[in-house]
Amino acid sequence: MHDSHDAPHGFWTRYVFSQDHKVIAIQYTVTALAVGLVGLVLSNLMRLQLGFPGHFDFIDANRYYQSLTQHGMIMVVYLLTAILLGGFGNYLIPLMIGARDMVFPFLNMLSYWVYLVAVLVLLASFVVPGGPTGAGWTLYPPQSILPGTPGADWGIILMLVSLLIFIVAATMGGLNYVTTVLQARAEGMTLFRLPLTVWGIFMATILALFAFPALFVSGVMLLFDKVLGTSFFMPAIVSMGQPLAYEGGSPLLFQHLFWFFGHPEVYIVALPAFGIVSDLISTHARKNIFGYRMMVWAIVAIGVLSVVVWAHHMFVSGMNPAFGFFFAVTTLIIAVPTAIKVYNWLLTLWRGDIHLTVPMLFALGFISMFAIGGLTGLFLGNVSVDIPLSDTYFVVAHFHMVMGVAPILVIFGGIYHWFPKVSGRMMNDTLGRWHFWLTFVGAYAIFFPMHYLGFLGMPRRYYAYENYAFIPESAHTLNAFITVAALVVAAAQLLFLFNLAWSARRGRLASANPWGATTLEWQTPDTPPGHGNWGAQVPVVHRWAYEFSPPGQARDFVPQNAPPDAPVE
Amino acid sequence: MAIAIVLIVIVIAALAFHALSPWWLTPLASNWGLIDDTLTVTLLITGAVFVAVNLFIAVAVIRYRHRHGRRAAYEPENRKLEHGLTWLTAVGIVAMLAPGLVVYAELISPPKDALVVEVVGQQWQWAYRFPGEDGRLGTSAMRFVGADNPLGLNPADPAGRDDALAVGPELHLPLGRPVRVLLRSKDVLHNFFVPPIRTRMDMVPGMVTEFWFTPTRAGRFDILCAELCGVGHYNMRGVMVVEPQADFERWLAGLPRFAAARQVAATPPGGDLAARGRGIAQARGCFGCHSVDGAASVGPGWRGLFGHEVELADGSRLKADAAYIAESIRAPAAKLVKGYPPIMPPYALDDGEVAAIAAYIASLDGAADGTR
Amino acid sequence: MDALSPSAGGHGQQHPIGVYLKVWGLLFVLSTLSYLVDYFHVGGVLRWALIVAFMLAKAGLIVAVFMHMRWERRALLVAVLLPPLCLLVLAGLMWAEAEHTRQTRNVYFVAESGAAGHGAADKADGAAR
Amino acid sequence: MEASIDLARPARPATARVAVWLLLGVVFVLFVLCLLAYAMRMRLGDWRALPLPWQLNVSTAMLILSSASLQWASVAARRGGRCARGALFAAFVFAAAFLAAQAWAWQALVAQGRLASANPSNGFFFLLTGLHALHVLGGIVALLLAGRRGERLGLCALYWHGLLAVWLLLYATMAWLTPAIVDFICGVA
Ligand code: HEA
Ligand code: HEA
Ligand code: HEC
Ligand code: CUA
Ligand SMILES: [Cu+2]
Repeated sequence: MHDSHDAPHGFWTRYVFSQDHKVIAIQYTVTALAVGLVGLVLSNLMRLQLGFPGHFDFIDANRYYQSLTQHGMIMVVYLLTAILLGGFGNYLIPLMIGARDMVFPFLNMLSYWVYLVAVLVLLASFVVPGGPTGAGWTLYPPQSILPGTPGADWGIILMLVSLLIFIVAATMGGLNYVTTVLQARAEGMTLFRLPLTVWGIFMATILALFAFPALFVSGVMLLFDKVLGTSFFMPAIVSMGQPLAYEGGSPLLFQHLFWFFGHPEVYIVALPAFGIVSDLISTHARKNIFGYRMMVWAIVAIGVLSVVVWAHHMFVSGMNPAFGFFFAVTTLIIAVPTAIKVYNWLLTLWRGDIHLTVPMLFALGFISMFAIGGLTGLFLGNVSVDIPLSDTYFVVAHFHMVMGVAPILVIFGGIYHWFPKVSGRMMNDTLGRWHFWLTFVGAYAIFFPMHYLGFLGMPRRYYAYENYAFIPESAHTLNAFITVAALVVAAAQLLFLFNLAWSARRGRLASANPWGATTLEWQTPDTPPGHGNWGAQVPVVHRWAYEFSPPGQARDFVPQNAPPDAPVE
Repeated sequence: MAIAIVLIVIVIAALAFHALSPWWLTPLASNWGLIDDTLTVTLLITGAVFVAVNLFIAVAVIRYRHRHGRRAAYEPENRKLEHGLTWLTAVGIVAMLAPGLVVYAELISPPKDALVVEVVGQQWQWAYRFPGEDGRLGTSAMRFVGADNPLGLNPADPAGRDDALAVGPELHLPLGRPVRVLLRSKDVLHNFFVPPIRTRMDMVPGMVTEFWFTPTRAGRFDILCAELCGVGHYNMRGVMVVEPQADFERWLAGLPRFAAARQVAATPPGGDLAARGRGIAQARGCFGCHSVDGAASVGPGWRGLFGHEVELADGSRLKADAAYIAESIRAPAAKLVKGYPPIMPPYALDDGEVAAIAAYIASLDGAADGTR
Repeated sequence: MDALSPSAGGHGQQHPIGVYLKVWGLLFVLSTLSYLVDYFHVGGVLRWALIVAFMLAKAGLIVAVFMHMRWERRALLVAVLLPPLCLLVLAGLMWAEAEHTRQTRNVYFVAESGAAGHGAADKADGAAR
Repeated sequence: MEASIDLARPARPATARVAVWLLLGVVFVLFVLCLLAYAMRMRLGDWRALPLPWQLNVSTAMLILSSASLQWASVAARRGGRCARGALFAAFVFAAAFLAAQAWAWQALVAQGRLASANPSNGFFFLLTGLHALHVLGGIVALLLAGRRGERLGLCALYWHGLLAVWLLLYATMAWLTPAIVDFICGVA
């Protein structure tokens, strides 16, 4: 909205209130990782209680449920959504499509600061009387706004307000990303030459724009119910022996609205990861991505279908039972485009020239994690199999494999991959490998056994499992094992943090294109790219993003902007 | 290279874990073997894909890892292959989905002759209701809930007068007879979950949900609440006792009927004060957090409280007299008991009610009455 | 050079069969959806609105893909047209859901106390069923 | 894109138009979702139609006038005409009058004791009008920032027309939608 947008000079305009998409991306990433760290600590608090019940008396039932809720919400919304769209999206979209910046830089900056406010409001809920809400990240009413749930007064209000603010931020960012992709592509950059990273983020952003309003509506209505005493979601209730003044509302309405947002949300975090991992695999296997068009259509199909599967989270919610058929069918249909993506990643590896760099390790780890997590999704999508498994640790295992770990691995892989471009330095390889192995193997150790606790019937969201006859002693031992693994994995993240901090100052200097990648962001005149990204001339694109190892070329890659008549020597 | 080995090890470890793990579905206790079969079909298909995907990565890494002079093939797409894989996946999906849907169709159509039982949830306890001789359950509404009518039955509905009420954790069911379970909640979402019977459903305030099954094995089974319902969620326990028809009928016959129970509970104040206190505590949901057998649950147990010393969170001690109990009820946050969170909501009870509860708590001492 | 072809190499104009398959799959889904309109006994204006919408979507897909309309437009079309369509699905389902909830209330609950608001608790005519 | 780094160029008008259309799409989805919830909630038995305060007619007229003035202002500004300033001013005044009339309607309802909690239809009234008023308020801020350049006013006008359409939809729903109509549409007898 500003008229002039010259290269800024002062410290404040350059590093704090910057309108440069690269700076904003870093701000988003750092903030998201910082709250992510809070989420990680909370998960370990939960694990301590679950693995060694009663040994840590500062984790009482209240704190447990508060940790659970904040852990889930932070990870899904404030970490993953923010880092993938606000961080990776912001950094990569303009660079990858050959633009000088987002089309609305000021809006972009605003988006970050509003996001920061959302984070601060969220964190503020930790210090208000009663603490943060402990209603579970799904915030189901009536429970979320009634006594008997921790944080039912201040906590829930701040939670909802923070979400509403977050949605405003996400919408500002989203409008920007979509418009930028549509309007600011460099000459020759057709939609079907976009790198899959951009496709993934683009589709995820469209989904976000149309799914977040559902959360907004349910959030505002829930606030009304809490603060003004309306009965949108609240039927007549006797709470703790007290009859309340509510009447006639339907808790199921909230669940429908929530999941109408919630399911697309899980793909909002999955699609960018799909895109990024495609680029990592192709680049580090030195081979073009297999079936590019199929990959694009799969992204579009997943995006579209993901809006009509939401009630698979509600198979045992008491909704109209006839819906089960519809949603089971649509849910399993989604597996087909997803499967196509997995096949194409695998086939990209085949007959490749696989460099087992750190980003590639994370990408391979992602495929393995995502496959198992997606496959367990098929149990849950198949109505009748979901019924015994719903709300057990099987579900917890499913979504951690597919969402908790898989996209996180991609984020790590992406950071190792793009760090040289962002900072001009390489990250330390040895530390990176240790980080990968501990995280990957550790995550298997944490979440694979959880499936079996789920088969056994152990319900999720339980503070303690004492004196249940059907739970054998061995299950408690297993829980202790899982806790130890979780602590180790959490500690391993310190390697990553150290590596980040150390490499940013001391890392080996990177060349402009250390991985030999084809996409535009590696072809900038400066590393890190300067203000305006491209120096005097924006690039002109001549080919798709995956021209690796073409026959008859000396080098094993051709950048997208290399002129066709002058092959790179 | 290491990644290939690790992936192979993971596959082997996963298969070994599956084969050797002592953790698996609880032994089936209902007619829903079909669900287990569908699960097995799904497990076989997905298991095969899991193994295939990981081994494929391993093989690809071993065969095509970078070596000096290697160059990748250039292969943008291969229609036949993509075509074939898509179909293969579709076949796999149909193989899982088809049986699943067939089973589901059965799951949602209860047999006509099923025994009807209503389960009522409230934070954090269970109650049950069986139809009386007329075979019909009476209607209900939350506005009828009171000390003498904990389930909120409609006093004017003749169908409800003979309904048998079981307020408390225990539910008995006859062996081998289909049961249609109607679910209702007084406050928040709950979920009636007995792992060995496989099927279950949420309990939603403001509506009635249902599911059905036939118990096929006698015994005592844990009833769990599997929908987050507040701090006491993990402690919302019940017991389902499956027994031969005759035993069940004996148990059922011993249950109070709605109309009669109302008469008894409506003893006017000035009758047995402690009994009135118990009724109030029941209706107000105190037992969700306070046990009366001395065990600690969400809140401190009530047995052995009255007249004894209580240690407060700030380290001070005091003697629990009627005034303390009154304060604990009306302003629970004023004096916190050590080791408990400040979660108890304040209750605006009148003096008579508070006195009744105090009398009831006092009566718990010394096991004089043997409540519960 | 053909701007639509992803690679610089001489792949010409052919669209990979995969796209056709994909679209074929979508068409199949749309047909299923129209079928479901009947299955859920959606009726009245909504029924025809939905059926026509699905029909149009199918026709659009066929024109766009099998008749080689420009690829880029199509991608956008899909992205822009489908959300409203999904909202329609949501609308239909929500209505069915409200109906379901209301049914259970009518069968098992005493009618709400009506216009008088709460408090007037004793308008309990069991005849509500 | 020649020699100088042309970052100074503001987003092209076409680009900004795409963004405004997208924004309107999001706003539309938001309100349609509200109306879906409205229709579903209406079904649940305890619904009593809220007699809409007559002030809404005033506010509707104001919004229409505001929208028209803004359109006029944008066209005039693009042509370089002089009446742009007056029309712009009128648009502001009418928009403010719209908000005032909405507030008046609220006040009238509150005075009658028809609070949000009295019935879900009241709750929805406050929810829908409130959310819509927030959007108008946002528009006013944008208009303040837009200055008097033609293409920017054009964007604001587009947004205004969108909000007007949304308002008419909301008003029509609140005034005329009954369970019977939805039943008819959905064919449930
Ligand atoms: C990134 C996030 C993400 C992703 C991608 C998915 C993907 C899928 N999810 Fe998951 N899911 C969550 C995040 C995610 N989910 C979360 C957070 C929850 C819990 C929320 C809560 O309650 O707190 C959840 C819960 C959840 C439920 C509800 C369970 C319950 O509460 O009872 C269901 C039920 O249908 C489900 C299904 C699926 C399915 C079918 C997929 C599919 O898209 C998966 C498709 C992938 C594959 C199938 C694997 C790859 C394919 C192959 C290797 C090809 C071979 C395959 C065959 C031959 C079949 N998920
Ligand atoms: C992205 C999402 C995400 C992630 C990463 C995690 C990570 C972890 N989660 Fe989380 N979890 C959820 C999303 C996630 N979770 C959700 C949505 C719920 C449901 C909440 C609810 O029911 O309401 C849940 C619930 C949940 C439970 C269920 C509790 C219950 O039902 O009672 C448990 C129990 O063990 C658990 C454990 C863990 C552990 C041990 C980790 C980790 O420790 C795993 C190992 C660690 C990593 C793989 C690295 C992660 C890295 C980061 C987070 C980046 C941090 C930043 C830097 C390093 C700078 N989680
Ligand atoms: C949400 C759970 C909850 C409910 C419901 C609840 N309480 Fe409590 N109660 C607690 C907790 C936790 C404590 C201990 C902390 C404190 O003192 O506030 C407690 C403490 C008490 C004490 C003091 C006990 C002692 O050992 O010193 C009394 C008396 C009491 N409650 C009575 C009641 C009565 C009567 C009701 C119902 C009308 C009730 N409670 C309902 C959780 C609950
Ligand atoms: Cu009741 Cu959980
Ligand atoms: Cu889902």
